[in-house]
Amino acid sequence: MKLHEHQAKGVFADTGIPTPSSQLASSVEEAVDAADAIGYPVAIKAQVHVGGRGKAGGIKLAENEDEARSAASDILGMDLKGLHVEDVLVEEAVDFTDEIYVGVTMDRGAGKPVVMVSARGGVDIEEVAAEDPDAIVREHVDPAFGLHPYQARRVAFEAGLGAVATDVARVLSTLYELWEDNDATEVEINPLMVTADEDVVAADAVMNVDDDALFRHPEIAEMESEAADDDLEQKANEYDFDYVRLDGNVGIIGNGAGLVMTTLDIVDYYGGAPANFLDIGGGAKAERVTNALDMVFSDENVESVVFNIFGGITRGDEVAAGINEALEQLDEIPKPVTVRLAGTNAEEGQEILNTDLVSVEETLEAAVQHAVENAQEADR
Amino acid sequence: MKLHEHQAKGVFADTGIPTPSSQLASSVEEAVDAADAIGYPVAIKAQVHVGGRGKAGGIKLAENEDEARSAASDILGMDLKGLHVEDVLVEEAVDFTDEIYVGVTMDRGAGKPVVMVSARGGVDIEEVAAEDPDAIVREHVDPAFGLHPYQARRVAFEAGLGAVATDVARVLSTLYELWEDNDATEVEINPLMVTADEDVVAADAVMNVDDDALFRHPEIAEMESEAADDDLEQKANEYDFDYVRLDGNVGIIGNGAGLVMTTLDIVDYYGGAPANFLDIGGGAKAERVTNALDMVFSDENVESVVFNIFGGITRGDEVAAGINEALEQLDEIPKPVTVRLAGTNAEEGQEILNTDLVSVEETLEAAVQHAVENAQEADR
Amino acid sequence: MSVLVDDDTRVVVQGITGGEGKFHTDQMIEYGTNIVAGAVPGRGGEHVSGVPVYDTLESAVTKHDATAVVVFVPPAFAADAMFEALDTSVDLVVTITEGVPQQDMSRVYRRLQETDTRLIGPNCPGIITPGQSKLGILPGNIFTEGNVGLVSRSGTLTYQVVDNLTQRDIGQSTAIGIGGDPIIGTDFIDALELFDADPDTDAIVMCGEIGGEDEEEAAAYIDNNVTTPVVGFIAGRTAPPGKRMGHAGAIVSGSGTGTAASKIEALESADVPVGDTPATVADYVESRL
Amino acid sequence: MSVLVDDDTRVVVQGITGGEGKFHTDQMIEYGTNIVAGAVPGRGGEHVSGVPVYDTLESAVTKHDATAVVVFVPPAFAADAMFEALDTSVDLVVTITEGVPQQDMSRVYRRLQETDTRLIGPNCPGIITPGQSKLGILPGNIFTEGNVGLVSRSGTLTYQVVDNLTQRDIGQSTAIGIGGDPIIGTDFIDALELFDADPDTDAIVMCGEIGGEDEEEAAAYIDNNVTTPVVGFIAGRTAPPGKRMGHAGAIVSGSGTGTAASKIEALESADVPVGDTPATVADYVESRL
Repeated sequence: MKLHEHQAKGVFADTGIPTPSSQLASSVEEAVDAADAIGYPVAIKAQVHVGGRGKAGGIKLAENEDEARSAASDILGMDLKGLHVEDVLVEEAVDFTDEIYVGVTMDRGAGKPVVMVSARGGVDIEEVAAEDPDAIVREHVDPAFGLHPYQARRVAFEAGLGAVATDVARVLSTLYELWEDNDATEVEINPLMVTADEDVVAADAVMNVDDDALFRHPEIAEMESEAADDDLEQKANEYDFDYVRLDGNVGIIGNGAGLVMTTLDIVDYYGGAPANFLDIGGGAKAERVTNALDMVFSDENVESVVFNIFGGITRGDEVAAGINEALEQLDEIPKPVTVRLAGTNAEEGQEILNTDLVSVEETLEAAVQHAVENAQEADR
Repeated sequence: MKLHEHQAKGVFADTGIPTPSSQLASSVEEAVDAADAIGYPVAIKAQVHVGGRGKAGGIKLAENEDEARSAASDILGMDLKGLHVEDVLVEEAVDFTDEIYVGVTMDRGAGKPVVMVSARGGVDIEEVAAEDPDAIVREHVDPAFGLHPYQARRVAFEAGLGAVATDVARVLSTLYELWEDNDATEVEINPLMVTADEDVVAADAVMNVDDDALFRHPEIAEMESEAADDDLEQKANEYDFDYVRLDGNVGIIGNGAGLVMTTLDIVDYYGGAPANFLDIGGGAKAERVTNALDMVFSDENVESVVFNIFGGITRGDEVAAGINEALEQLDEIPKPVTVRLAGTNAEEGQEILNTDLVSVEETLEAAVQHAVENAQEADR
Repeated sequence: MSVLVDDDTRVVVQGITGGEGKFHTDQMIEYGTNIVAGAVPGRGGEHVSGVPVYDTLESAVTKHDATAVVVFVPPAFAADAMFEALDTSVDLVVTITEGVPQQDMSRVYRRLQETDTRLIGPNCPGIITPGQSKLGILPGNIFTEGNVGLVSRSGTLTYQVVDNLTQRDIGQSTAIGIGGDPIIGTDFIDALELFDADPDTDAIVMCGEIGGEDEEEAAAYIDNNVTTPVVGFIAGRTAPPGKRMGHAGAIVSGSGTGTAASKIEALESADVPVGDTPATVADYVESRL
Repeated sequence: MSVLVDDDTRVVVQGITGGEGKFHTDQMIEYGTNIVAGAVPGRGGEHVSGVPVYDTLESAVTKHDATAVVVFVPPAFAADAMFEALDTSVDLVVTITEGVPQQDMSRVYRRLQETDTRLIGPNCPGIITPGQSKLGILPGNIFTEGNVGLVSRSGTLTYQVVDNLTQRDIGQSTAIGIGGDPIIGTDFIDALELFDADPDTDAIVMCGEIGGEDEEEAAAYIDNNVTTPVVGFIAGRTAPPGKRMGHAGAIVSGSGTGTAASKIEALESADVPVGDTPATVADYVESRL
């Protein structure tokens, strides 16, 4: 789960990491009031989860009230890489001499956390990594002991930070604790600004929390609905589905992450465009099937649906019954549905399926091809 | 640093370990009021650091106000194994069916913590350890990972606790966290009572905190003066001396723990009785010497003092100057002082020493013998 | 004839009294797996599916000379269960549980490195040696004895590929679901090494997916070490960056590492053919046997 | 002619800019110790006592091929300093710092077991090979070259015993102060093993004290393994139970373990004579050379 900048900054500030004064605003007037209260100059920043907000026009500086009003008007309601901006963060603009990058993430290959510092902050760190990998100093953390202070200092000194190295090391240590205490998968400050007085200030804040650990962080889980970028993703959270929205028109429902991904790939392989990833998981019964159909039918882009189930624990007859039940409740089937059942009780399922409501195919390939054809027909 | 029962119970209760209702009282009236408020029966318990308080008459049960008054009168002000009782803890008396022992300590040989559970709680656990070692189930904790829940369960089940094993395991896990969070060297609940409803309640609480870690536990350090059993030990805390009071009459001052212990031993070897252990530490200058003399002269049992310094970092001439300075301030030397200086600048020191005020000896053995003779003379 | 599990594998089920634990214990026993005991705190002395239950895993393992543990406990307690299993020094631990917090798993992985135990999973369907033993939730009926080793990050995708193989009468020596999490006990290289050393495995199918660099590393390993023919499949060609595709580990990073394209390229440059569909994978396998 | 340190030992001082660090660096250099660098965060580029200071210990050790580190940092930071030292993989770390919290030390000790580094201390005076090198705060002038190995939990007691030996013209091969804390890196057995293997050590003096069971274990080790004559001394015969006698480790438990009597008995039953006074120790040594 990705926190918004303002949420992450709240968490960071609570641990004592210096952050600029800021206020969240969801209307132009609120933004102007916030800017007046904070004092000019301010930065007005769109609160959506996209990289490169600045370049895309999602961050503007304002020297006075007029500029604040105009910046807030521009940003609020704008479409930023497909996401609607509903809130802006109005923030004290910090005068800085240097911009540093600090971050903590999990090195999955090594199975342990890694902390990173670079003197080249303020720009996309992935670009720095690509151009000049040595500009990012990394250090693995032993998860049994946590980040030792000497390690934090070592990366800071090796990154060539000089006089501010020990301060940056302290921020990094705090950031690591925060990463650990909140079950984060990634935390990042970019830029960590260095002021003329050699103070450090977190001018941005990124924090992603492990979805699987939200159960022990109710205060963060509560932020979740607020953080969802999309109504359908929000709905998927409620239904407890693994769901990812894409921009195609073939709705896809399946069981098991790998099989669903494969179904998406095969839709693409046969010239179609997947509208979503939706995994109903193992052992799904009627209600989950109904919910899954609700999800894909709620996506206005969807023109055709393919259901691909390979039963292990999941039983084909139960899925078939669920599909029948869900569709029989509807006055009209909104979009054509193609079903492929294999594995446990697949034959029983195929017998049950109401072929007035769905098309049935034997193989993955045939089912996908049929669903793609349906979508293409609708497009014509 | 040893916490009093009531202090330790406060810490335990804050972590959610169930403890009986209780109130501290320092007068009979306070004790009776507390008992009335808590409801009878109550236990009235002397708050001093001695083992076997119960057997020694430091714990009494009271069924009603009269009994409470009489118990509090008996206990408050009593002398318990040499310690004066200034406070009692008035506590709800718990009806129990079983008494369990749970504890955490450092296994110094293994360099790691060890947790312990026994079904034979409520008695001196050292006696159980001596009689029937298998009745105490132990498990080492890996300090890199802390106590795993399965380990807590394992000791509880292996101790044969049956139905309450998982509850006891939870208490033990909490106790371990508390041990770790407070830099304890030892925590113990004996007995952990099991009620007829199979609830568990901590009827006693022992907690010793690492003196060397008090700097990061200011809230516990604050309890320290309250917890000191003895005015002289309190004074030693203020002067920052390693000091232990004993019951002999030869006051001992030296530098370095091993050498001071050896001086005590040699006092005993020559038929004397050491009054104290006092280590002035390395590199001591005049002020510490003055303070050290103040300590031993403040002990009314002391009849003779021996100063044994082997200079490494500590310089004999500085110690000698400190001794002169301290004694010259006094109108009268309260007790005879024998000084032995060796090591760094020992000869210079011996030359400086004011032999009108102190006797000087060349060897450890001679200095101790002389001090013991002085004490024996005073005794006659 | 197989790797890691066979008729001699003696299994304790951790969490045997839970819904999933009980259901799959029955399934495993029915398949022929030698389930010797279960462990659930507070349930010691009971019997489930005909096997005795113990309060502690240690008692269960010790009293029944178990060699393997299958973990079916809920995610919040799974790390503790794995630490407990590692503490018994069994040869093999298979963790089915999905949703183990990543940092918990990082600590388990750290501990794992200090032991001689092999861990499969978490978030995996388990391991099966057809006709002998299965540890996990794989549907036994779709597998047949044979000479193809299969290793996969995904459960249902494995079933799909097995189905395609079966249609061509190709059986499996052992199939290992290594799990879809970012941190797992056994990775592709471990499995490839085992299969390559197994005289009864004549071809290997390796089903990867987006996220991480395991497949790239496996490709390098194959190039340098593996003599048995390997056929690949990579799921997630159409996955957008930054989104978790069901599996916690199936995520293409913002910087473009972990993509299907990178993995396919790595495998192909190690002379591993990568199928566009599961059916193509089966074709490639058939042609290599 | 010595154990652990000699003329070739190349030393970095951690905390070289502090009062104690600087003072003893000068003393060590004066004694002839090969101090090659210091390390203090934020002080990189400076020089102290003629040696360069680095921001990180790793730079100091790497750039000067150091083989040993002496730790002089305050107790609150000592554990971190030791972790840092262990991370550089030097052969020897000597921690002088007194007052390291016990739980910090327990974690350092856990890490130490995973390394090939030897740690001496904490809360120790250090180690000296007379005429060659001293690492720590031992007063060099009282030691003389010779053939007696000395190992002790106490600093000033060591000086006292050395003084008694010197009065009899008996010199030392190496003297090791292992420290007075409950958890220490090098214990009696480690030191005995080193001295017993050293051809130039002809007798060993072992000064123990109350608390713990190191002396008892050492006695058993001597009985079974050590051929060099050993003479013992135990401080704290008059210590009451439950009181910490200066050293964090010098405490007789309430149950009566860790007493001087138990240690003396153990040593004597391993045929190790135990002196009543330091002078008697010197007598015993003299008679055994």
